[in-house]
Amino acid sequence: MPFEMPSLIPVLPELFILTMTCVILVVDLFLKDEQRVISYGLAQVSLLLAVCIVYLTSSSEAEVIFYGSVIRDPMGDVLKVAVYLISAGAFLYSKDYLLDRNLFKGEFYVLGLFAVLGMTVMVSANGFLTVYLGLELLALSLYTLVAFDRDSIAGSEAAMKYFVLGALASGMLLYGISMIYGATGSIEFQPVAQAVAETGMDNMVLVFGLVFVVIGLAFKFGAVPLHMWVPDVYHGAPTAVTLFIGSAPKIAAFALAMRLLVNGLEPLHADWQGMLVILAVLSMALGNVIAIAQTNIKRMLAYSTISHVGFILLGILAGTSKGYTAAMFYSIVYAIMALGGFGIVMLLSRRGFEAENLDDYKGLHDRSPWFAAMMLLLMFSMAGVPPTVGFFAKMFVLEAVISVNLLWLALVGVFFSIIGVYYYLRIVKLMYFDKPVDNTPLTAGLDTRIALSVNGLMMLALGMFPAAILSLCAAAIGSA
Amino acid sequence: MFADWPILSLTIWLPIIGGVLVLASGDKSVNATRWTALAISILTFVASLPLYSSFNSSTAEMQFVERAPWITLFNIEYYLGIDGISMPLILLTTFITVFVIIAAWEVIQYKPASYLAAFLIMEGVMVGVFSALDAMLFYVFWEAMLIPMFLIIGVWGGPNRVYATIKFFLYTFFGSVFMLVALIYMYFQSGSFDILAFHDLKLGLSEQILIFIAFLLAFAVKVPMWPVHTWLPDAHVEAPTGGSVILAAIMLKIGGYGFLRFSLPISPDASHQLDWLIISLSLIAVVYIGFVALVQQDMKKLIAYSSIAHMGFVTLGFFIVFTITANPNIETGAMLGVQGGMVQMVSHGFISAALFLCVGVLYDRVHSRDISAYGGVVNTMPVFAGLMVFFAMANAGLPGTSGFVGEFMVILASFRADFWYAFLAATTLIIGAAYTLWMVKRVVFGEVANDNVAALQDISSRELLILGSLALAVLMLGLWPGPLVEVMDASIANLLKHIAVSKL
Amino acid sequence: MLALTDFLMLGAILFSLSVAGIFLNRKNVIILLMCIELMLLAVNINFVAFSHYHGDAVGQVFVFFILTVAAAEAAIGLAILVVLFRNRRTINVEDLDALKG
Amino acid sequence: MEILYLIIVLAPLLGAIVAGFWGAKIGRAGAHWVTSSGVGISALLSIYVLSGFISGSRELFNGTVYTWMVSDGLNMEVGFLVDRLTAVMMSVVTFVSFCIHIYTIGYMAHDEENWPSDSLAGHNSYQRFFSYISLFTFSMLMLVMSNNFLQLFFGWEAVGLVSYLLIGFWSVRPTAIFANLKAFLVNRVGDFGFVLGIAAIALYTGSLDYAEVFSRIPGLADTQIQVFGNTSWSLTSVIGILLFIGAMGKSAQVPLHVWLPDSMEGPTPISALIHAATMVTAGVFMVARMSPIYEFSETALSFVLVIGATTAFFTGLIGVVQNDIKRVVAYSTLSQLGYMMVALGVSAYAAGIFHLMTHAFFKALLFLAAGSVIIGMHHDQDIRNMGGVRKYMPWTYWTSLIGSLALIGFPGFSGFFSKDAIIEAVHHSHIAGSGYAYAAVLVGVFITALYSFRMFFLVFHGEGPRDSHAKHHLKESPKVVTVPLVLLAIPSVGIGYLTMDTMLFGEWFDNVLFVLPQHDTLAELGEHVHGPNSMIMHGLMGPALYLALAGLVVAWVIYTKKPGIAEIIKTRLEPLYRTLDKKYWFDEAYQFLFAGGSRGLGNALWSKGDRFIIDTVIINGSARTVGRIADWARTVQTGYLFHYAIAMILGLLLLLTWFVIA
Amino acid sequence: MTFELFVFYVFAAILVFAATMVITRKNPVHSALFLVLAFFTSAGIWLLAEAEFLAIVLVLVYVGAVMVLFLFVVMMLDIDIATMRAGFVKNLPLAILIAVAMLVEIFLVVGSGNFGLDQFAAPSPLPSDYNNTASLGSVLYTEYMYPFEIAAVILLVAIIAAIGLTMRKRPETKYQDPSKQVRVKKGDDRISVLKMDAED
Repeated sequence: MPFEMPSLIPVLPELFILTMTCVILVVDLFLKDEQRVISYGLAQVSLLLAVCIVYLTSSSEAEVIFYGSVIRDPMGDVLKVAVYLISAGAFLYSKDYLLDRNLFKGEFYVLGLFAVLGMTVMVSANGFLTVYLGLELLALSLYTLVAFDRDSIAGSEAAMKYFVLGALASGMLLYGISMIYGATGSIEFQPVAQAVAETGMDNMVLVFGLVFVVIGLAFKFGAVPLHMWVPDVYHGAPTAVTLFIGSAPKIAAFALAMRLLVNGLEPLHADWQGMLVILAVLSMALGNVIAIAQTNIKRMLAYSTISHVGFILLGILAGTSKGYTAAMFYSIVYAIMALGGFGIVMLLSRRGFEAENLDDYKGLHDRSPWFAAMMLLLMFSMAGVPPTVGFFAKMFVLEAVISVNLLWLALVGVFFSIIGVYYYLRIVKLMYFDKPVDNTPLTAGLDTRIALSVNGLMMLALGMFPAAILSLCAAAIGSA
Repeated sequence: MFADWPILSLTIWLPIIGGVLVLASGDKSVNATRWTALAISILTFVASLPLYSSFNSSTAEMQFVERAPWITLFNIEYYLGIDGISMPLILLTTFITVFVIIAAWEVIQYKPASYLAAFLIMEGVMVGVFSALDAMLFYVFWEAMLIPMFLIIGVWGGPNRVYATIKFFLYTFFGSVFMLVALIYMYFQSGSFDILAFHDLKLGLSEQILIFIAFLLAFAVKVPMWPVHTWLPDAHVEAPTGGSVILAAIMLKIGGYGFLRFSLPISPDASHQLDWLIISLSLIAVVYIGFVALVQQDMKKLIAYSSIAHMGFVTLGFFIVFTITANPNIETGAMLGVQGGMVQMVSHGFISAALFLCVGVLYDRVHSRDISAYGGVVNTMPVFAGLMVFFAMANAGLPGTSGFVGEFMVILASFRADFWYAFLAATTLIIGAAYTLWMVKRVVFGEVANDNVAALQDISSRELLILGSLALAVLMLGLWPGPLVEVMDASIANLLKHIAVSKL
Repeated sequence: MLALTDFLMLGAILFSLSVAGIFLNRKNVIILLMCIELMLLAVNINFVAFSHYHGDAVGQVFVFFILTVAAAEAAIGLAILVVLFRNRRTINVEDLDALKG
Repeated sequence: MEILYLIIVLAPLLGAIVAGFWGAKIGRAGAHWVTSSGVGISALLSIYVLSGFISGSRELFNGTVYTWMVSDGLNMEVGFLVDRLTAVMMSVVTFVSFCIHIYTIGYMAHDEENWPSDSLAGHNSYQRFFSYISLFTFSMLMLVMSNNFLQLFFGWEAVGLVSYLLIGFWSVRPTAIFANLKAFLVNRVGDFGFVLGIAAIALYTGSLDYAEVFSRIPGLADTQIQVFGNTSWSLTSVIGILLFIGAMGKSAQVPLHVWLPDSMEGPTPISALIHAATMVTAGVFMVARMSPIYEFSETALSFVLVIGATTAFFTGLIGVVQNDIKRVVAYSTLSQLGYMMVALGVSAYAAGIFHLMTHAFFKALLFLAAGSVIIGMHHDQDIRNMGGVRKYMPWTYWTSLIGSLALIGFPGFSGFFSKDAIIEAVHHSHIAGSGYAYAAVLVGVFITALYSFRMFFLVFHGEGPRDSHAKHHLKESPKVVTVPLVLLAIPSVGIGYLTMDTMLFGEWFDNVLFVLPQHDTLAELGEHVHGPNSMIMHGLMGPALYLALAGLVVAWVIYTKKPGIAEIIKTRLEPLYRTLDKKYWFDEAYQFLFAGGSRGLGNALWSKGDRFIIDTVIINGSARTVGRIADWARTVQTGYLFHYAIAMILGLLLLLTWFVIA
Repeated sequence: MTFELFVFYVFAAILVFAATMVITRKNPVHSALFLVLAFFTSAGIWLLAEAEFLAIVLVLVYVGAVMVLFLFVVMMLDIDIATMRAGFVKNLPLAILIAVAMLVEIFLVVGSGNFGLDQFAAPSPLPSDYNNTASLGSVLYTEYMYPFEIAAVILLVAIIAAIGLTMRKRPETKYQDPSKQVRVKKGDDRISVLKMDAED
C-alpha cells in the first residue's frame, strides 16, 4: 500500500500544543515549588501561540487530511481559537486559587493542555474514530482534573461519578457508532453521510445507532436526562476545575454535535431534530427549575448550564445554517459567561474559604462595587436581559427555531427563561440589596482583576456589537 | 435647521455616557457628582428641545431619522426616528429627569453617584425606546430599562424592596419575552426588523390575534392593566422618590406607546376583534382600581393605584376607535380618543411625578408614607400644602389643569362608542376626586396631628423649584393643550387611516 | 451458517447484561467498572462482526483503539477509585451521596 | 374682540393672583385693595354693559378669545357670549361680590383668632381669603360669559374648586374639612352627569359652541338613542336630564342637596357670596341658558319641575327646626333654589332668572346680616342663645327685616314679584307634575314665612342673650359691615318693582331664552298683569300672600307670644320633629351607603381581589409552586450513582422507543 | 448445524453465563475472574470472525494487564464483602425489566430482518496466506496514523493521571531516618524533662 506522509501544517496547532505539553511535563520535573509559575507561563504562552498558529495557517477552504481522519475548516478554526482563549482565561483565573490550595502543580497545566488537545481534536475530527479518541482524551483529562485535589472528599466522589457515568456514556456512544458503521460500512463522515443519504432516512438501524450517538452527545453537553453528573461534578470539583469544565468543553461539545450530526448524519436531520427537541425542552425545564432551589452557587451555575445547553440544542436542532451560527454564537458566548461567573466565584474565595454559598455574595456591592457590577453584568447576560450579549445569544437561537416553524418551542424556551431569570436575580439581590456578612477585602492579583473586568465588560460590549462574534460564526458556518 | 442633525442619538447617548462617567467618578466628591449629573440632564433636555422646535407637525412621516446597519446577518439596524406620537413622550422624559436629579440632591446619601448614574442611563434608554424604529433595537432598550430600575428600587428602596423589585422585574420580563417571540415571528414575515415595515405586513387573523396577545402581555404589564397591575403598587411603595417618579411618569407610558406603535398598526384586525377585552380591562381599571385606591393607607400606594386608574383612560381611548369607526352614524370621533389617550399620558407624566415628589417631600421629613402619620400639614407647610392641593386637584381632573384634558377627550370619545363606556369612565370624576381629596383632607388639612408634623419645615427653594415648575407645566397644558395636540395630529390621523384598512 | 445477526444478538445480550449489572450493583464501584468493561466487550463484538461481514479492517482497527482507550480508562478509573478509597475508606456506591440535590 | 369683556373677567383674576402669591408682601390693606378694586372695576363695567343693553345701544357679542385645542374637527375654544341674560348675571355677580369684598374687610379683620397661634396657614389667611373670593368672581364670570360648553364646564368646576377651598377655609376645623370634601364630591356626582351631557351634545351636534348646538337641536328633537338594551330614549331628554344632574349638584337640588347646609362651615361672607347669591344659582342659569334644548323635551322639563318642587318644599320644612342661624338661611336657600327650578320646569325661564336675581340680593343680605349678628355674638351661631338683638344692632335689625320680608314675598318687596310669578306660572302650566309642584310651592310659601320669622323673632325680639357676657359685648357691627347691608337692602326692596315688567313679561329675554309657544306660561300670565301695581293687586287675590302672612303670624305666636307652644308641638309631633331634625336621614344614608359602601367595596376588592386572588394565589402562588416543584425536583438528584445511571438508561430507552420502535 | 455454529453457540453460552456471573457475584474477586472467563470466550468468538490479532490482544492486554490491575485493586482495597449484598433481591426485578426491555428493543433492530444472511451473506473464508496482523498493522501506521498518535497521548494521560492521583508522599507516614538517629546527642535530644504543676 503506497503511503504518503501527509502535510502536517493543518494539524500544526495540535502538534504544537502536544509538543509544548510534553515540554511542560519535562520542565516541570526540574522546577522547585516556587518556580511553578514557569509551567503556568509556558502553558499560557503555548495557548496564545496556538491561537497565532491557527490564525496563520487558516484558510477559508475546508481540507480533509490524514486519510479522512481530520478536517481543517473555518468553523474548526474559530472554535479552536475560542477553546484556546477561553482555556487561557481559565488558567489565568485559577492561578491564585491553585496557589492558595497547594494545587499549583505542573500536572494541572499538563492535564489541562491535554484536555485542550482533546477538544481541538474533536473540533477538527472528520470521523467517528477521531471523534471518539478526542472525546476520550478530553474526558480522561477531565476525570483526573476533577480528582486533582486528592484530599478532597467531594472531589474524589465527583470524579468517581463523572468517570462511571462518562464511561457508560462513551460505551453507549460506541454502541451507536458500531451500528452506524454496520449500516454504512464506514467511520468517516463524508462516506457515512453519503451512505446514509443513499440508504434513505427510514433505515431503522441508522436511527437506532443515531439514538445512541445522540445519547453520548447529550451526555457531553449535560442535557437532561443525561445531566446528572453536571451538578455533582461542578460542585465537587475544585472551583478552578469547575471553571475549566464549565467553559471550553461546551464549545467542544458544540463541535462534537456539529461533526457528528451535521457533518456525519445530516440526512437524518428529521430524526435527530426530534430527539434534540425532547432533550432541549427537558434541559430548559429541569435546569431552570432546579436551579431555583440551590444554595450553592457552583451547583446553581451547573443547573444554569443545563438550561443553557437546552438553548444551544435549540439552535442546532433548527438544522439551518443560521441555526448552527446561532448555536455556535451561543456556545462561545456561554463559555465566556461561565468563565466570568466562575471567575468571580474564585475571586471571592481565598485560602481555606470557598465562596460557594449564595450567602457569601451578600453585600458584594459594598465590598467591591466594581466586581459586583461585573457579576451583575454576567448574571444579566446569563439571564438573557438586553443589552447584554446573553440576550442576543438567546434571540438568535429563537430566530432560528421560529424560522423552522417551531414556534411552540420558542415559547417554551422563553417561558422557562422567565423562571430562570429569578435565580440570577437572586444573586444580584444578594450582592446589591443585602448587607455584607463578611467584610474581608478581596485579594486578587492585578491580572485577574483586569481579566475579570474585561470579561464582565465584554458582556456589554458584545451586547452592543454582537456582530463582532456573530459574523465570525456566520463566516465559519458559511451562512453569511 | 436641526432636522438633519443626529439629535436623537445625542439625546440617547449623552445621558448614558454621562451616567457612566458619573458612575465612574464615584462618591468621592459628592457635590461635583451632583452638579455633573444635573448638568448632563439639563444638557440632554436642551438637546432634546430641537425635536420640538424643528418638528414638522404637518406630516406623519418619521423625522430626525438615523439609520445604520447594526447586525447585518439578521438585518437588524440602528434605526431611529420620531413622529408626533413619540416626540412629546421624549420631551417628557428629558424634562422629568432633570427634576428627578434635583430631587435627589440631598435626599440620597447612600452611594449618590450610582443613584444619579442609574437615572441618567435610564433616561437615555427610555428615549431610545421612544425613538427606536427597529423592533430589535426597541426591544433592547425596552428591556435594558429594567436593570437600572431593578437596582434603584432594590438598593435605595424601602424595607420590603426585595420582594417589590423582583416582582417588578419578573412581571415585566414575563410580559416582554412573548413580545420578543412575536417580533421574531414578524421578522420572518417581513425580512427585517423595521417597525414601519411591520405596519404594512399582511397577516392572517389568527396570526394577528396571537401577535396581539403577545404584545398585549408586554404592554399590559407595563401600562399596567388590571389584572397584571399588582407589581406597580409594590414597586412604587418601595421605590425611592425618584424611582417612583420615573416609573409613574415615563415607564408606564411606554406601555401605552407600545399599543400605538405596535398593537394597533400591526394587528388592526385582531385589535378590532379583541377591543372588547381591552375596553373592559380599562373600565375595570377605572372603576375597580378607583375603589381600591380609596382604601389605601399608604400615600404612595394610593397614588400608584390612581396611576393605574388613569392609565385605564389611555387604553380606553386607544381601543374605542374600532367601535366608533364601526358605527356608520358617526363620522368622526376616533381621533379624539387616541389623542385623548396621548394627552392623558403626557399629563399623567407631570401629575403623577409631582404627586410622588410631594410624598417624597413629606417622607424625607417624617419618614413615613402612612396617611395616618400626618394631619394638618398645612399649618406648618402652607406653601407645600398649596402645591399638593393643586396637584391633587389636577389628579382629580379639574379643568384648567392637564389632568382634565385627556379625561375629557376620552369621555367624549367613549360616548361615541357606547353610552355605558362613557358612563363607567366618567365615574372617575367622583371616585378620582374621592380618593385624592380624601387623602388630602387627612394629610394636609386639620389640626396638627402629632409632633412630627409640628416640627415640619416648609419646602426649600429647591423643592419649590421642582414642584413649581411641574405646577406650571400642569397649568400650561391644562389651559392651552392646543400645541401638544397639534403636533400629534398628523401622526394620529395617519395611524387611524392605517388601522381603518383591514389587513385580511 | 453463522449470520451477522447472531453476533449482534450476542452483543445485545452482553449490553443488556451490563445495563442490568449497573442497576444491580449498588454496593461496589469495582463491579460497576467491570460492567462497563462488559459493555465495551459488547461493542467490540459488534465491531468485529461487522468488520468480518463487511470484509474490511476498519472495524477491527476501531476495536483496537477501543481496547487501548479502555485500558487507559481502567487505569484512570482505578486510580480515582484508590483516591476515593483513601478519602472515604469505602467504595460503597450508596455511600457516595455527599453531593446531591 | 371687545377688550371690555376681557377686562371684566381678568380684573378679578389679577387681583386674586396678586393677593394670592404676594399676599405676604402687600399686606392686608394691599390685598383687600387690589382685590376689591379688581372686582369693583368689573362691577362698574358690568353695570355699564348692562346699561348698554338696557338702552339698546349694545349688541349681542359672541366671540372667541383663543382656541383651546382642535381635535378631530371638534373645536374647543374659550370665548364669550354676552347677551342680556349674561349681562344681568354679570352685574348681579360682580355687584354682590363687590359688596361682599367690602363686608369681608370687617368680617375677617380678626381672622387670626380663628387659627391656632402656631399655624402658618393662619398667617396670611386674610389675604388668602380675598384672593379666593376674587378668584371665585373670575370663575363665575367665566361660567356665565361662556359661549360654549367646554368653558361652561371650566367655570362650573372652577367655582366648585373655590367653593371647596372656601368651605374648608378654616382648614384646622374638622367639620370644615369634612364639609368641603363632601361639597366637592357631591358636586362631582352632578358633574358626572354634566360631562356625559356635554359628551352627548358633542356627539350628536359635532360642536360645543352654544350657537351651533342650539341651531342643530331642533333637527334632533325626534332622535331616539338606545341606552338600556332596547329601550330607546329621546335624545333631548337624555341630554336635558344629564345636564340637569349637573345643575342638581351645583344648585343643591334633592337628592344632591346635602352639601349646602354643611357648607356653612365656611366664613359667612362666602356663605353669602357662593352658597346663596351666585354659585348655587349656576344651575338655574345653565338650564335657562340651555332653554333651546329643554324646550324640546317635556320629560326633561318635568324632571326639573319635580325635583325643584320637592326641593322647595322638603328642605324648607327642615329650616323650621334648625337652630344654627346660618343653617336656617342655608335651608331657606335650598328651598328658594327649588322655586327657581320649578320656574324653569314650567318653562318660565324668565321667572327663574328673575327670582335668581332678587334672591341674590336679599339672600346675600340675610347672610350678611346673620354674619353681622354672629360677629356681635362672638361667633356663637345658635339662635336659642340669642334674643333681643334688635336693641343693640339697629342697622342689622332693619336690614334683616327687609331681607326677611323680601324672602317671604311680602307685596312690593322684590321677592314678591319673583315668587308670585313662579307660583302663577306653575298654576298655568300643563306639564306633567305641575299639580304636585303647585301644591309644593304654595305650602312652601307658608313654611318660608314660618322659618324666616321664627329666626327673626328668636334673634331680634324677646329677652336679651342668655349669656350675660355676650350681652355685655353685644354692639352694632362696624361700617364696613353695615354699609354692604344697606347697599344690598336697597335692591332687595326695589329691584323687583323696577324690573319685573321688562324681565318677566317684556322683551328683555327675547332671542335669549327660547320658549316654545305651547309652554309659554309667562305669556299667559302676562295677559292678566300689566305693571308692578297690577301684579301686587293680582297677588292680593291669590292664596300665596295669605299663606305667607299666616306663616308670619304663626311664627310670631309661637316664638314671641307663647314660647311654650314650640316645646309642646315638638313633643306632640315627635316623629315628624325627629325626621326633620335628622334631615330625613339623608346624611346618615349617604354616609352608610356611599362613604361606607365604597370603602367596604374598596377594601373587599383590595384585600380579596388584588391581594388575595391576584397576588397571593396567582402571583406568589405560581412562584411558590415553581419553588415547590424545584424543591421536589432536586430530590431526584439523589446523589446515588446508580440512580444517575438509571436516568441515563431510561433516557436511552425512551428515545429508542420513541424513534425506533414507534 | 455446522461446526462453526456449534462452537459459536458454546462460546456464546459460556460468555453469557460468565457475564451473568460477573454482575451477580457478591465477591468482586469472583466477578473479576468470571470477567476473565468472558474475555477468553469472546476471544474465541472473535477467532470465528477471523479477527485473530484482536483475539490475541484481548487475551494479552485485557486478561493479562487490565484484569490483573482490577484484581490488584480489589485485593488492595480491603472491602467488607458481607455487607455488599443487601438490597440485591429488591433491585432484581427492575433490573431484569429494564434489561429485557433493552434487549427486546435491540433485538427488534439487530434481528435477522436487518442482519440475517439474506442481507449479509457470510463472507468467503480468507485465503490462507492472509495475515490479519500484517494487514491491520499496515493500515494502523498509515491510514490511522493520526488516531494512533492520539491513542498514544491517551495512554500518556493515563500514566500521568495514575501517577498524579495515587503517588504521594504522605507526611503522616511514620518512618525512621537512620542518619538522624545516628546524629543524636546525649541530653536534650534523648530526653527532656518538663516541669509541671501538680494537678489538684
